[in-house]
Amino acid sequence: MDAIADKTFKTDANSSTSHNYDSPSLLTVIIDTNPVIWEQLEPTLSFKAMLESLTVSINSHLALNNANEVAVIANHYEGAQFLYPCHVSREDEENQQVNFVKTDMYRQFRIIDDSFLSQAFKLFKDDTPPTTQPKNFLSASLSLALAYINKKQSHLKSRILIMNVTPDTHLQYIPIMNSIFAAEKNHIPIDVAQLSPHYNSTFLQQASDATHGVYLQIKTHTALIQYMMTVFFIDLSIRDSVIIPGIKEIDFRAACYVTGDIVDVGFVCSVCLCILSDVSLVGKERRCPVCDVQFDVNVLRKLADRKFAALIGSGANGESGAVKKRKLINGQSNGTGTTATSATASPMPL
Amino acid sequence: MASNLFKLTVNDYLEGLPEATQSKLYQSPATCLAIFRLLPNLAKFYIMTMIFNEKPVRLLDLDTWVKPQKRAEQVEGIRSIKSLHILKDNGEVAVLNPKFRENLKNVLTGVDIGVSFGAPCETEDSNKVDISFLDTYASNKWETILHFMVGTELNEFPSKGVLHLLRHSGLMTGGTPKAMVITNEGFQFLLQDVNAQIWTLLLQYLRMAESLQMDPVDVLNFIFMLGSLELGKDYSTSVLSETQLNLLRDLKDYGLIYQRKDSSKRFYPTRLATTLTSDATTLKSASTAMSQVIKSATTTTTTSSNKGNTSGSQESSSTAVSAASSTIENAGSIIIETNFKLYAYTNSPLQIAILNLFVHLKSRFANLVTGQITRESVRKALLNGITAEQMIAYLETHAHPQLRKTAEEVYQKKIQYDANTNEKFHLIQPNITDQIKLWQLELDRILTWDGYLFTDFSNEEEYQVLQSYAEEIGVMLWCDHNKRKFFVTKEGNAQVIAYANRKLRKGK
Amino acid sequence: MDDSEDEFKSDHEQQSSKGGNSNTRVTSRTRRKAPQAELKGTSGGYAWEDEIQRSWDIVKEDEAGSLAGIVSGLVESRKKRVIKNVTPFQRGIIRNLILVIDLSTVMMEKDLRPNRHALAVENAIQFVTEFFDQNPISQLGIIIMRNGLAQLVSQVSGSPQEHIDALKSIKKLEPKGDPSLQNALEMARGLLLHVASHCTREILIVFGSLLSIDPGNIHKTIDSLIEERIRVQVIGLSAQVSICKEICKKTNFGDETAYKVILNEGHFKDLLMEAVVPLPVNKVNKSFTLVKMGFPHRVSEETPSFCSCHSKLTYGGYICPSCKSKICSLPTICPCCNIMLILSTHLARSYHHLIPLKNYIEVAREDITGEDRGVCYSCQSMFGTGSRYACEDCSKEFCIDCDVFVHETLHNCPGCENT
Amino acid sequence: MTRAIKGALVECDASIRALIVRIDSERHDVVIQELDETHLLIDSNKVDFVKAELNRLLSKNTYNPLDDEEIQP
Repeated sequence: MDAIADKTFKTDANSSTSHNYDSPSLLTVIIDTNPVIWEQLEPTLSFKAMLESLTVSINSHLALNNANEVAVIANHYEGAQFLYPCHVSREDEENQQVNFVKTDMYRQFRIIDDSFLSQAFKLFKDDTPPTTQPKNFLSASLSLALAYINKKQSHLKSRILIMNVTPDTHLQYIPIMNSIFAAEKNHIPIDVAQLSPHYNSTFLQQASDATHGVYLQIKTHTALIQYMMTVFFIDLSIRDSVIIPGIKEIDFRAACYVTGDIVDVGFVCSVCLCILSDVSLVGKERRCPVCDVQFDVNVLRKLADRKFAALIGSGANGESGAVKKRKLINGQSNGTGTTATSATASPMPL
Repeated sequence: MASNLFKLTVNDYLEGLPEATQSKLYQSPATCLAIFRLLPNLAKFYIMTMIFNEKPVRLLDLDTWVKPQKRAEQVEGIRSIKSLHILKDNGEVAVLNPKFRENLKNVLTGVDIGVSFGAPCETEDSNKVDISFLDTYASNKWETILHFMVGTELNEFPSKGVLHLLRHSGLMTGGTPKAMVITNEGFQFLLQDVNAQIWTLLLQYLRMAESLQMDPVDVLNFIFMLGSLELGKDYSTSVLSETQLNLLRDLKDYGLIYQRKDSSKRFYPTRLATTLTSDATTLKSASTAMSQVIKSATTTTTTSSNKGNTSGSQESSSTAVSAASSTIENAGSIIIETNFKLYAYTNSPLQIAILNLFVHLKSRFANLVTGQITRESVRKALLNGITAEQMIAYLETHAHPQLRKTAEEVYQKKIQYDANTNEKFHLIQPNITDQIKLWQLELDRILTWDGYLFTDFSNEEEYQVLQSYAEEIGVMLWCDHNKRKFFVTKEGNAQVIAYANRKLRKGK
Repeated sequence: MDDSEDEFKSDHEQQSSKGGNSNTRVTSRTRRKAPQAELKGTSGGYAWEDEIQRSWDIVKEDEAGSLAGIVSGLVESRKKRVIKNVTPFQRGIIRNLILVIDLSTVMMEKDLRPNRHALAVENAIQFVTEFFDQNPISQLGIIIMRNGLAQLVSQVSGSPQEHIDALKSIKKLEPKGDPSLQNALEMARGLLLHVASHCTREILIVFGSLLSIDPGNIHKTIDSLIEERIRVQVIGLSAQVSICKEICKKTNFGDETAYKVILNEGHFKDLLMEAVVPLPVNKVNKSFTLVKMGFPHRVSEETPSFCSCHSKLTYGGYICPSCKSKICSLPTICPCCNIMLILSTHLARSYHHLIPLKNYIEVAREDITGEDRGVCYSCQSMFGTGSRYACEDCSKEFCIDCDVFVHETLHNCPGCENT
Repeated sequence: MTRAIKGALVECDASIRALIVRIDSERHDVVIQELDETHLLIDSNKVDFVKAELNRLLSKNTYNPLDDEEIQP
């Protein structure tokens, strides 16, 4: 029977390989709508031109599979908000006469394009340009996107695409990081299109790296649509088979909690893990500016001045007694402990 | 997944068409989009990268985009677009079929589409019908056909055209409607999802149409257009060709289209039609259309409150929402436990009838039937010609979302703990699938061939001569050199005997 | 859980005969009865005297014969379970934990499915994954107690894969002999000895047995544990054992909750998962410092070069920001300049322990007025008949799915982020 | 003298072979020759009978969960 059985069970192996032949997916686009930055970019890439390319790309995503879905979120300077899906109130409904896309467009595309373009249009229509420095609501946008995806993920594979122009400064570090982990945990790749040719975003690089997404800085804006089609609108099911451009060098620097500066060497509080760019930030009180614990004076001094640290190293009062006792215990037990002194004398070898 | 099945069959059909016919098909933007959706993923990717690229692409580049270990998929992708003549190459560079490229580009940008996606009626229909009506209509029509196939007592039979097609496609046999019985293919047909079923019939129809001198381009264009129409909207028949009008009349019999009167100048596509080119997830089985009716009935009551001023956008957004929610509802209904007990959340007599083909059903509640897969029930199905594979496929495509979710979680965990595990994804517990397969094997515990055993050879030489001759002409099934015995088939026996007579007599 | 005297004796004898022939170092035995009060069930009697609660008992149809209310109630109750304590603690985030698993004969018991040993190892694997997910800059080591000996199966390291591989290998190992708490604790002590003072030192014991066979006086070991500020947590698989309670109480500054006994399989897993969350820093255990850390950047190279950690030729790696040497993996300590190198993302993964998100408050039914039922702020789905939850700070309303997601995975309130 | 015996060749696994031999042991008119571990020569008219008999014997060895329950009305 084995011979017969083998036949039946082998056919099974072949058929199951096509498991993810074509599964529908959800694409969540986060558009950076910071008007100040867009104004700066105007000579090479206008916001309108970007929207046009994006619309066509979204259509192409929908064209891949009938069951594909999209969501569009605007990362506006007044806060993140959904552009699509969006629940339009009655009054807005009446005000809206403009058709943004041709009426004979394929209806599945038309409904979505119309909705999100009109919402985007509204954002800019009744806005006076901000007088103060606009805030960056990327963390809010990401949170909304992730919550939306979480709801949908039961039956759709999902990914996030961020069209970013704003620089990293003034980003809330912790919420962004939390969002990245949530995305990582739920296996949602974050793709980033950095449209500004002038700078790269450290955090978004980290985001796409951690979630196995694509990060690409687009410098030539004339071929934006081609970039979108070849790099960012690759269906999830063929991510494994297509060679996707990756960034060779990723900056994993972190932001200082107090000054917001981005640093490559920092001082980390052992209790709250906050990152400080300089020892002097703890001040005279020797307290952590975030969690308010008091640091050991010796350690601080050591960090500030390594030469001085050598002098006071032996005088770690109170600690020395503990060391002696520990040695005694080591003698009693089977002697696995090595040098207890080195461990306690300098908590962090420098 | 079963959805691939219909894609494969439709693709096979399209690929088999002559190039001239294919080029004619690409004249219609709607058809371009529909064909695009049927392609394998990598083929879609190639088309997308080339569609906005004015320059031809070097063939070598096509290779470099794909990881070497996925070569097989790439070859398959390129083969499919080449045989559809969408991709052309001269050995060095590749270009897309200009017409196809132009039209697909137009679809994406919304320019120059014309009436390819149907011509909505300009005037208001005085006898307007709503979506729930269309759903009931469609599911009635379609389920009547399926019920007829499973042999339920019916008040009315499907139309003559339908019966003819059922006979023609070999799903049923018999002369009069009463005498028609389902064939093994028919049983297998029942286990497919609706999309695959409709396409099976449509492809049969196409083959028939060709012999009736109908232009397949016209027919296909119309079918693909139907797939892109909006549910609940009325469309004008004025832009249709003569062939398409004929087709329209026939498709009414299957519930794909609703027309109030035969002479009416407007028609409504039903859900069966609008999901023609979509994935199976949109509509799993006809029975779900029923629950759709119940669902939409409740939603219409809620939306009726603000029906005062329905502007276009609101209506469409609400349908989009309801369509999205329905995909969740329709995802599946069967839960199967490792102890072979089966629970199906359905009240459709049809689905119950289909389940009854291979499940021992025990009790039935308002929206639930319970049953058990037993050796006997599976054997009954096997004897009906349903294969184990088909039963498993049915269970998989109709699996309850919760079952799917848990299975995926378990699989994810396994991958996490052991990245290079060679374990495969099991939606249905392997003990169930294996047992069903084993039951199928049980039917074939012995293999038998009629024939003759040659034995009692007087010497080694005689045995050698005859045995090697029998082996040469391929009629030998078994031999034992030590005992000097071999077995030949019934058909080969005469030859071997004749040879033996020639050889051995001569020898004497 | 039967604590009758007869049972105790027979059990005792059985154990001693086994212990006697396999271990000659048997000198002391430690075993106490569990206090009776803790065994009392909800109705005042013993737990086993309670009526059996079947899962379907709670399912009752409402007046209309519908189960919808019950079902949504079940969903709610699932949510209720996850509401956790959100008062910010100072927690020891950089942890050093030794996981001790009992591999004595009692682990062959089949009271947990498939048996205690298989389940314990299975859960331990999940624990390791989760532990490194939540405490990315921490270190872990694994010891087993078998045949009266403590045996190191996985060195203290920060790589989850090594531990998981080690756990997989002990899956095949057959439990044997009796456990020795003292040996295990002493070995763990040795492993934790060189740990820097700003890190926590913890031992987590999965203890299936009811006895411990120790070579010396275990109380001395306990004293030295206290001395070295090593905190011990024990998860008991059968019944409460007094010495375990004593160890936990003494090493956790009088806190008895570090010792827990499982109720069933699910509870076992829950208890292990609880241990994933970093312990609050206790007043006595104070040693706060600033640690200098480097955040390297990743490079990839066309030609391979030597890495400073293994001296192997590799394409690319991470560059230490202070001495510019190349290393292969993070987190680690730079072999050249001794600075601790981590990814900032590793640090950030622990933040939600320190700054927990406030729980949402259920919106009272009466407050939901009007026809317009509104949508969930984060997922845009319409509110159904189910309950909704509001954030106290931004007063945005969320559906139950989003509430759970926000608190369990995201740790950001989408509403508060948006203001 | 060489003979050609008419019959049906049966290929099966050893356990089934044993069962067929047992069926034969009661009647002695089924198996013509036992060829080897996995092959038998049986009377070609008895093929269907053997299959039916095998089914009967194998069914005895299977557990039907429905037997345990109350008989359905």
